[in-house]
Amino acid sequence: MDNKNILSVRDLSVNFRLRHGDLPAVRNVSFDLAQGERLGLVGESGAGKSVTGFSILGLVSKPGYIAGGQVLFQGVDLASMSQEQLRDIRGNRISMIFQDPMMTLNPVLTIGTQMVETLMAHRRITRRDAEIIALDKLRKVHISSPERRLKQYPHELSGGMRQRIVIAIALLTEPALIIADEPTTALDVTIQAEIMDLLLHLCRAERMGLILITHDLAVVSQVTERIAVMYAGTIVEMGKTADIIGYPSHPYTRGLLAALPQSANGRRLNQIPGSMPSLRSIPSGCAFQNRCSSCEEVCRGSVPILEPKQKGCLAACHLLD
Amino acid sequence: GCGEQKKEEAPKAESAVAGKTLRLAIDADPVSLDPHVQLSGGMLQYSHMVFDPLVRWTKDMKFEPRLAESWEQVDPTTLRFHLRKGVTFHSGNPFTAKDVAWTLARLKQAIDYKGLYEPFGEPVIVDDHTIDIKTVRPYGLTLNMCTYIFPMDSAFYTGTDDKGLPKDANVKTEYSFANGNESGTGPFMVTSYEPGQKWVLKRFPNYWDKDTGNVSEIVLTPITEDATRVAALLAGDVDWIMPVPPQDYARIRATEKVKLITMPGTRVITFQMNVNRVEAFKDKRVREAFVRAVNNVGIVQTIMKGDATPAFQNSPQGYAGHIADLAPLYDLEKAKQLMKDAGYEQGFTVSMIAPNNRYVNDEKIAQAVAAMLAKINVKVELRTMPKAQFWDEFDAQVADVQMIGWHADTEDSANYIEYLNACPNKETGWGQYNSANYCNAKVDELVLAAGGETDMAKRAAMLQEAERMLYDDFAFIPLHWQMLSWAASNKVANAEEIINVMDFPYFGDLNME
Amino acid sequence: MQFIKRFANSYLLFSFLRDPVAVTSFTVLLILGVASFAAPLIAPYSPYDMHTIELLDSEKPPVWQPGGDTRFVLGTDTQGRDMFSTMLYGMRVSILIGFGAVALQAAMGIIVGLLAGYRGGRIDSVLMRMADVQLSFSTYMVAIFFGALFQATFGMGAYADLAVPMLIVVIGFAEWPQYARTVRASVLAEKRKEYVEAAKVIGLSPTRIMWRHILPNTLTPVLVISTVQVANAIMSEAALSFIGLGMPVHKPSLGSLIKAGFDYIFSGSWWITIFPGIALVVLILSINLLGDWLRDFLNPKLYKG
Amino acid sequence: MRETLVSIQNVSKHFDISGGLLDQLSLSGGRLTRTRTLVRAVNSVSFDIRSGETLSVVGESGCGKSTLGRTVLGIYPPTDGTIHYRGRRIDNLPPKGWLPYRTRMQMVFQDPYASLNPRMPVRKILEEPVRFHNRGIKDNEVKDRVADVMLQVGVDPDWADRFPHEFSGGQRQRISIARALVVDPEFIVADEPIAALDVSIQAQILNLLMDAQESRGLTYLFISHDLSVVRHISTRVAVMYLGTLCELAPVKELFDNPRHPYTRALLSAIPRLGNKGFEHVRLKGEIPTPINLPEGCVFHGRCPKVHERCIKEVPIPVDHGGGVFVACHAAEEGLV
Amino acid sequence: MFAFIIRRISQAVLVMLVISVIGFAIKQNVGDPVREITGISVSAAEREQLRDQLGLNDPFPVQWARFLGKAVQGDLGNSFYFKRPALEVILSKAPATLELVLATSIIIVLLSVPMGIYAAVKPKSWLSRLFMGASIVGVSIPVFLTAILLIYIFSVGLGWLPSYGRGQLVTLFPGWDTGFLTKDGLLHLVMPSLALTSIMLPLFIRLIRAEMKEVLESEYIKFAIAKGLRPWRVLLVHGFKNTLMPVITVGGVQLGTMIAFTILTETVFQWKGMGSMFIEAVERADSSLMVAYLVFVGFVFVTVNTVVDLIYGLVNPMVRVAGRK
Ligand SMILES: Nc1ncnc2c1ncn2[C@@H]1O[C@H](COP(=O)(O)OP(=O)(O)OP(=O)(O)O)[C@@H](O)[C@H]1O
Ligand SMILES: Nc1ncnc2c1ncn2[C@@H]1O[C@H](COP(=O)(O)OP(=O)(O)OP(=O)(O)O)[C@@H](O)[C@H]1O
Ligand SMILES: [Mg+2]
Ligand SMILES: [Mg+2]
Repeated sequence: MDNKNILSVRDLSVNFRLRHGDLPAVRNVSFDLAQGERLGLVGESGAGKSVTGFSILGLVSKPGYIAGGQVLFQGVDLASMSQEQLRDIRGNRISMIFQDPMMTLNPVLTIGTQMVETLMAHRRITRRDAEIIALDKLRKVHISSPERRLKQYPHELSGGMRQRIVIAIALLTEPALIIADEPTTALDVTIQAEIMDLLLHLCRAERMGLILITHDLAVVSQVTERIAVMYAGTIVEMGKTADIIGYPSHPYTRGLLAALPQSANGRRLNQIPGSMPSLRSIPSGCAFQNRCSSCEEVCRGSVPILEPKQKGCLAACHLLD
Repeated sequence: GCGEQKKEEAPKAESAVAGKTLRLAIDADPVSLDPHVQLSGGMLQYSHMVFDPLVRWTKDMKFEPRLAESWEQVDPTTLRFHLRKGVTFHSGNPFTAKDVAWTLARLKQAIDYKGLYEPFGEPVIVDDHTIDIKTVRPYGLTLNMCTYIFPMDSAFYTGTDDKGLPKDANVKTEYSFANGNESGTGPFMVTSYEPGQKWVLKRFPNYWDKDTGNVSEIVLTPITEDATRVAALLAGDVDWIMPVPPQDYARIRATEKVKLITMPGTRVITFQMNVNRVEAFKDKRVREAFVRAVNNVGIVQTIMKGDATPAFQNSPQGYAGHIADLAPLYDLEKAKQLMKDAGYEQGFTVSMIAPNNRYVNDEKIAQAVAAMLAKINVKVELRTMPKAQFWDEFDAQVADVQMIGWHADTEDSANYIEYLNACPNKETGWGQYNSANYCNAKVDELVLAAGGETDMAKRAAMLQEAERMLYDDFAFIPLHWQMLSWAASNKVANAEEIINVMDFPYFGDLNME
Repeated sequence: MQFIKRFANSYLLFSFLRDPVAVTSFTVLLILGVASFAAPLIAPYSPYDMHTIELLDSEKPPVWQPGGDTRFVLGTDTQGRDMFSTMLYGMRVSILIGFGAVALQAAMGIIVGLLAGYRGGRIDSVLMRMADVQLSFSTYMVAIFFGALFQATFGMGAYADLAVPMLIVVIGFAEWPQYARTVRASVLAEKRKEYVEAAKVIGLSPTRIMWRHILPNTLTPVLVISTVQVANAIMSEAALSFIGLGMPVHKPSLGSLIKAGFDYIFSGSWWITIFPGIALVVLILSINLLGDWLRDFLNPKLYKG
Repeated sequence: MRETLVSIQNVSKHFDISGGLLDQLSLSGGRLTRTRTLVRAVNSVSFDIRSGETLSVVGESGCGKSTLGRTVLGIYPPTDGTIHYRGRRIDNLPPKGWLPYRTRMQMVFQDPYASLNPRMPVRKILEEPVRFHNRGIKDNEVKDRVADVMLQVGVDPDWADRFPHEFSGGQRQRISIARALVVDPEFIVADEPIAALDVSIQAQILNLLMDAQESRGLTYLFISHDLSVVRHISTRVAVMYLGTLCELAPVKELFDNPRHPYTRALLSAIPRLGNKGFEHVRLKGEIPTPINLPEGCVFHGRCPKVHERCIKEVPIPVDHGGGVFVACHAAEEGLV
Repeated sequence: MFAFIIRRISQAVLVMLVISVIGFAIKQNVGDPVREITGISVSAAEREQLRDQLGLNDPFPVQWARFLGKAVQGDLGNSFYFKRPALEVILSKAPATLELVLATSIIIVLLSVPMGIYAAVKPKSWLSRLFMGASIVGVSIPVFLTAILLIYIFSVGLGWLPSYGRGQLVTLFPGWDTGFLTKDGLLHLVMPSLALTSIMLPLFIRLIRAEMKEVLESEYIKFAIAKGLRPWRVLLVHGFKNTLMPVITVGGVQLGTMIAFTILTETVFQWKGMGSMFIEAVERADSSLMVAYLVFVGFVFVTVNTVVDLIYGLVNPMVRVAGRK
């Protein structure tokens, strides 16, 4: 494969072991990420975006397990690593940013502690030096009077500030890749704009890869270079941002874009009927078949695979050729 | 802070050097160091350890000289005592007749004793070691009462303490000098005490009686819980326990390293049938039926495990009023017949109260009696309660049938009848515990007369007659005399010799291996 | 009918049947409960019937021991009462008190918790201060207080007859704050939910919203703590009886049976205390196990007050 | 112009969160002082809602949108100001007096999971308001009415006996709307009714709301922070900041020509499909809490156009013509 | 802070007022102390006189007012039995109870923390199941039964451990004799503290497990793992520190329960602390001591809970800044 790719996810499947059997949350997901590239992962709630993001670092929580596939990071397969080995990667080569900054920071530890411990887990470094690095990163994310912040507790800060601190923590070890799982959904638009702006600039400046997980197509389109659209556990379409936004090919992507209220003129919005099937009862064949207006026999028969369609996009649909 | 840690000498380590330690567990410890603060078994046990009486009872209810070497009846109201010479108090003061007079005067002031010493007049000091004890009228129990005269160190107890309070004050509920300090002539001195927790008594080195026991130290621990007390003995944590719960007699008897000593006691357990509350009790046949329905021999055998003496009268054996040949009364058929005759074939309902922590197995006995009365169709509403609440209820006579146990402070038959069976009389105080309201003038007369009688044989005859009257009249439901019991480890050599029917073992005489 | 169907198909039943511990403890509990309430039918003797009690039968060991009597399978106590019968009756008293006390606790706690949580403000602070004060005394303290008080006010006379209701009141009273706090906490959580607002917008009265809408949603934690509380109540009763403030010996509960036998444990008559002891432990254990399962199943985040 | 349905005048809503008397007391400088802590959630807001229109309220989290909506519906009594419904004053009515208005004014909530009572089957949820407001109504009538509404919102009436947890989020929101519609209201406060829903479902619910408005002639007070949605469905838009009204304008006017500096910042921050990067108006500082409201214009601490007057003087909404009201000194002085 | 202190003080005062009233009501009824301090043959008149002297014949409110008046000056009355001020008696018994509670608490802390954490981290392992099973059996056995069984097995049966009392004591400083410093004292401590532990430990294991489980599911734990921290740091620093708060709160409330359980434990083991003193005082109708004990325990309870709340504030930064809600 292309050696420029720092991350290659190959046929990744993640299941949740539940009382009534396994629940396939992510099915055969594959994508690549080049050095410094920004990829957006979009889709509805429950589409498997977060699980995909978490499984890269082996973080899927308890009943979940990686049922198959590889996660090649700089050529090594993370999916087959032990937790102990993964610890060297986590927070070091790959950092994560979570959705809710209220919940991500430990309420009983100071910001300083939570930053320093990350550095000390990965570098042979004194506390003093770790603090100096921490201060530097806090400045990078435009936190005012960073010295004071180190001694503060999370609840003493506003939501936007907290999320910037989470980003600062992610930057501490100068990772090659940041996975951001809905980093702004809990925040207001004005703050969202700030945070996204910050992330974008940092990634550009430090040549860090970014996987941005969100359900907001607009946000993704402003930040990332490529977009992967997920539906019911699989990627249904992937391609350059401008292509996906401008010329969506998969019916789901098209429907999604059409459903967005974009102007004051159209009264009725284009709606996709029904809702995403529960993972327990994904229909055989194309998962989107029941909501697709142009569903045909072939869609019920076999699962469409993700393959290049017109305009260089990859799409998983039987009806496009 | 705790910078300077003063290590208290460990009792065990010390005793190994100095001699024998007796670890003693009692159900309740003495309430004070002042022997006059309360008249109770515990205080008398204490008094015999720390003080010496003028005379004391022997095991077979004879008088044994202690601080009085000898005595003679000078006239019907005067008893002359020749006191032992060379005796010193724990304080070092010499013991003289003055101390006896002082002690007697104090006894006459003490709430618990003033009644008992009411017949006593001013004593006359003849010389340092001779004293005449006077009574205001001829009195048959003068010597009995002298067993309660434990001479106290008059010099030691005179004056005021550092709080400015008189040292001789006899105070029941608060601090007093005498409550916290002692100076007696007895075999042991109190070296430390924490009420309810632990007492340490050391041998008094100048004790006058040289050829006696070898115990050099007593560590007394109160253990209220019966089972725990027994367990402590069995586990070897203590050497001597008293009392022993009857249910554990068998086990202790069966255990190698410990021994059980029992002795028929003098505390009689009875039920009183209140004639004022239940009309039927005025009918002698009903009373008889009740008495006959109760299988007190059975109770002794089962609940008391045979370790009690079935009673048909108040006075135990050895007491003047005791009648040796009274027949057992239990006869269920006859009882039923009597009920029928009295017109109560269908029975009736009575209320009954009993304490649940005062006498041995009190609650179970009451239950058993209730069950027995059920057989003659008497429905018993039984309530049992802790002794703290019992006495008020008893005095208020809240129930038709009430349990009471009695031990004569004077070790004499008259005392039982005076308190339990005499016609209630507020002025004389007689019949204070007669919740049956039973009243038989003849009995009262006999007992009153016996009080002034100094001829012991005549006196006994009068008391026996009174007892027989009560027996014939079915005045109360007699149950049994409680067994006294002690248990000791085999380290204790002469346990049998030091115990007595009054339940104050003479630990001064104890020998240990 | 539909309810039964719903229940039969429910996940509750399904997961219950799949958990052997739950099934076993439920069965045991059911047997104990039925046996004790059918005691007059099952028990060979009645410990309340003085006529049948023979003192001479006392302290008979269980049948399999030397000296055992076939009439008394588990032996007799010091009064000659059949242990088996006495235990059945005793268990009935224990269960009655346990459930009665919890019913009382729950009723008081729910009313107070609901009022405090829903009304808030002054009522809330007054009620919760009361609960704080009440909690400052532990159950045993309260029970000792009231036990002594009851004994004293009603005199011992009525005591034996009143002992059961008294213990129910005492134990019930001692623990209502547990419920009040739990209910209040969940009311506070529920109150903020939008369905309550929806009910307000409909125009329903506060009382109706409280009882019809909020209350049913607070019952899950109530159910969960109830199992623990029943076990605790039975245990409290036993402890009270053990220190002499509970059931009188002639109307025994398991606790007073244990107490009555305690003095005999070293003398070899172990069955007088051990059998009721086992019965008590099995009873409490099965309730606790069942409660554990229920908690795991319902898994409500028990609101901390 | 259409008639005014709801008229809100100088409405303020303050919450006293100082707790009991004890919590209000504090020792300062050796003296006992009593301080009350007020959350000034809504401060002197005035506007009219006209019959048949959709008036949207936008603003950032905590700016008092929901509080305003609830105050209008009488869930919170206003601290100050008056509310009229069809010319009748309603804010001071006793609970009984509110009853007739309960069928006219209804509400749809944000969280489809919390807005339905989990212990009630859908039938009960929908029937309760009907029965409550129509004493003695016949059973079939209730059933029919509920079935009608269910059909209208697109939920199969056969499912009425199910409990809320058996439905998906979108369906629950439909049921929630059905509950509002079942009493046949004319005015609905929709408090972020789509914020918790997925994009594809959002469109369904928005369509449903718009259809219902059309067929029943409803008036909406639509609360949202999603500006693109607001732009899509509103007739007029009110922008709030820290409990005060910044700007009120017809939707087109507001989006094409925002006048208040805050409105501008807000609009510039909306993510737009296909834009590269962010060119939003950066605001300095953080949103103050409504507990310590700044003096003067509440926005002055963050405003790029701030000048002296803003710090001292509270701006009042000024008519800029064309139905545009702006509360800003700078806009008033033509500096924007 | 100010409100917190005032509230606590007023709560303490209220608690103690209530206790004193109830205590007094019982005192009136628990029995006649005069009976207990006089011999049985003392005449009724003498007794009445003594009762007058002790003020026991005054009406309830008078007695109560007198009690309050003195209590304000720190005088809780005089124990009839000990013939000393009740407070003094209680203080002299307090070390025994405190040592028992302390030993128990130490065992509980040492065991419940690792066991609770383990059971939360590995809920399915057999060891966790064992812990949880044992703990549920533990709470199901009444403390007095446990105590009896312990004595039966270890003292009477095996003879390994002393059956009663505190054993050999060493004076730590005047007023405090400790059993912690001698082998004998420690041996005596084993069974009573085990009995007490058996009922309290399960509670804490379950609490810690439940809290820990909840915390482990939180986002910040996930974040801590994602930062690549070592597992022990994630568990102890990030997980347990957050678990600590509810545990501390419950711990404070449980102290009341523990004190109540000491009554039973001390009675069975004849541990001469406040608990057995109280039971004995009830038996002896030593009413002043009873009331004093109840008031004292109420005071201890309120104090401990206040301290717990203060500690809570130290651990939980949110409380520290905001002041208690
Ligand atoms: N711990 C878990 N146990 C069981 N199922 C889980 C668990 N976590 C996730 N799932 C399932 O995996 C599926 C995908 O979840 P995921 O969190 O990846 O969705 P998402 O696309 O991130 O959605 P959202 O936008 O809501 O975050 C969901 O259907 C969910 O039910
Ligand atoms: N019942 C209440 N008691 C105290 N404060 C309240 C209450 N309700 C709301 N507030 C406060 O009032 C302010 C405005 O709240 P409101 O819910 O109206 O904001 P909002 O604009 O709806 O925010 P969001 O977008 O988050 O829903 C907030 O600071 C909130 O904390
Ligand atoms: Mg997600
Ligand atoms: Mg809101």
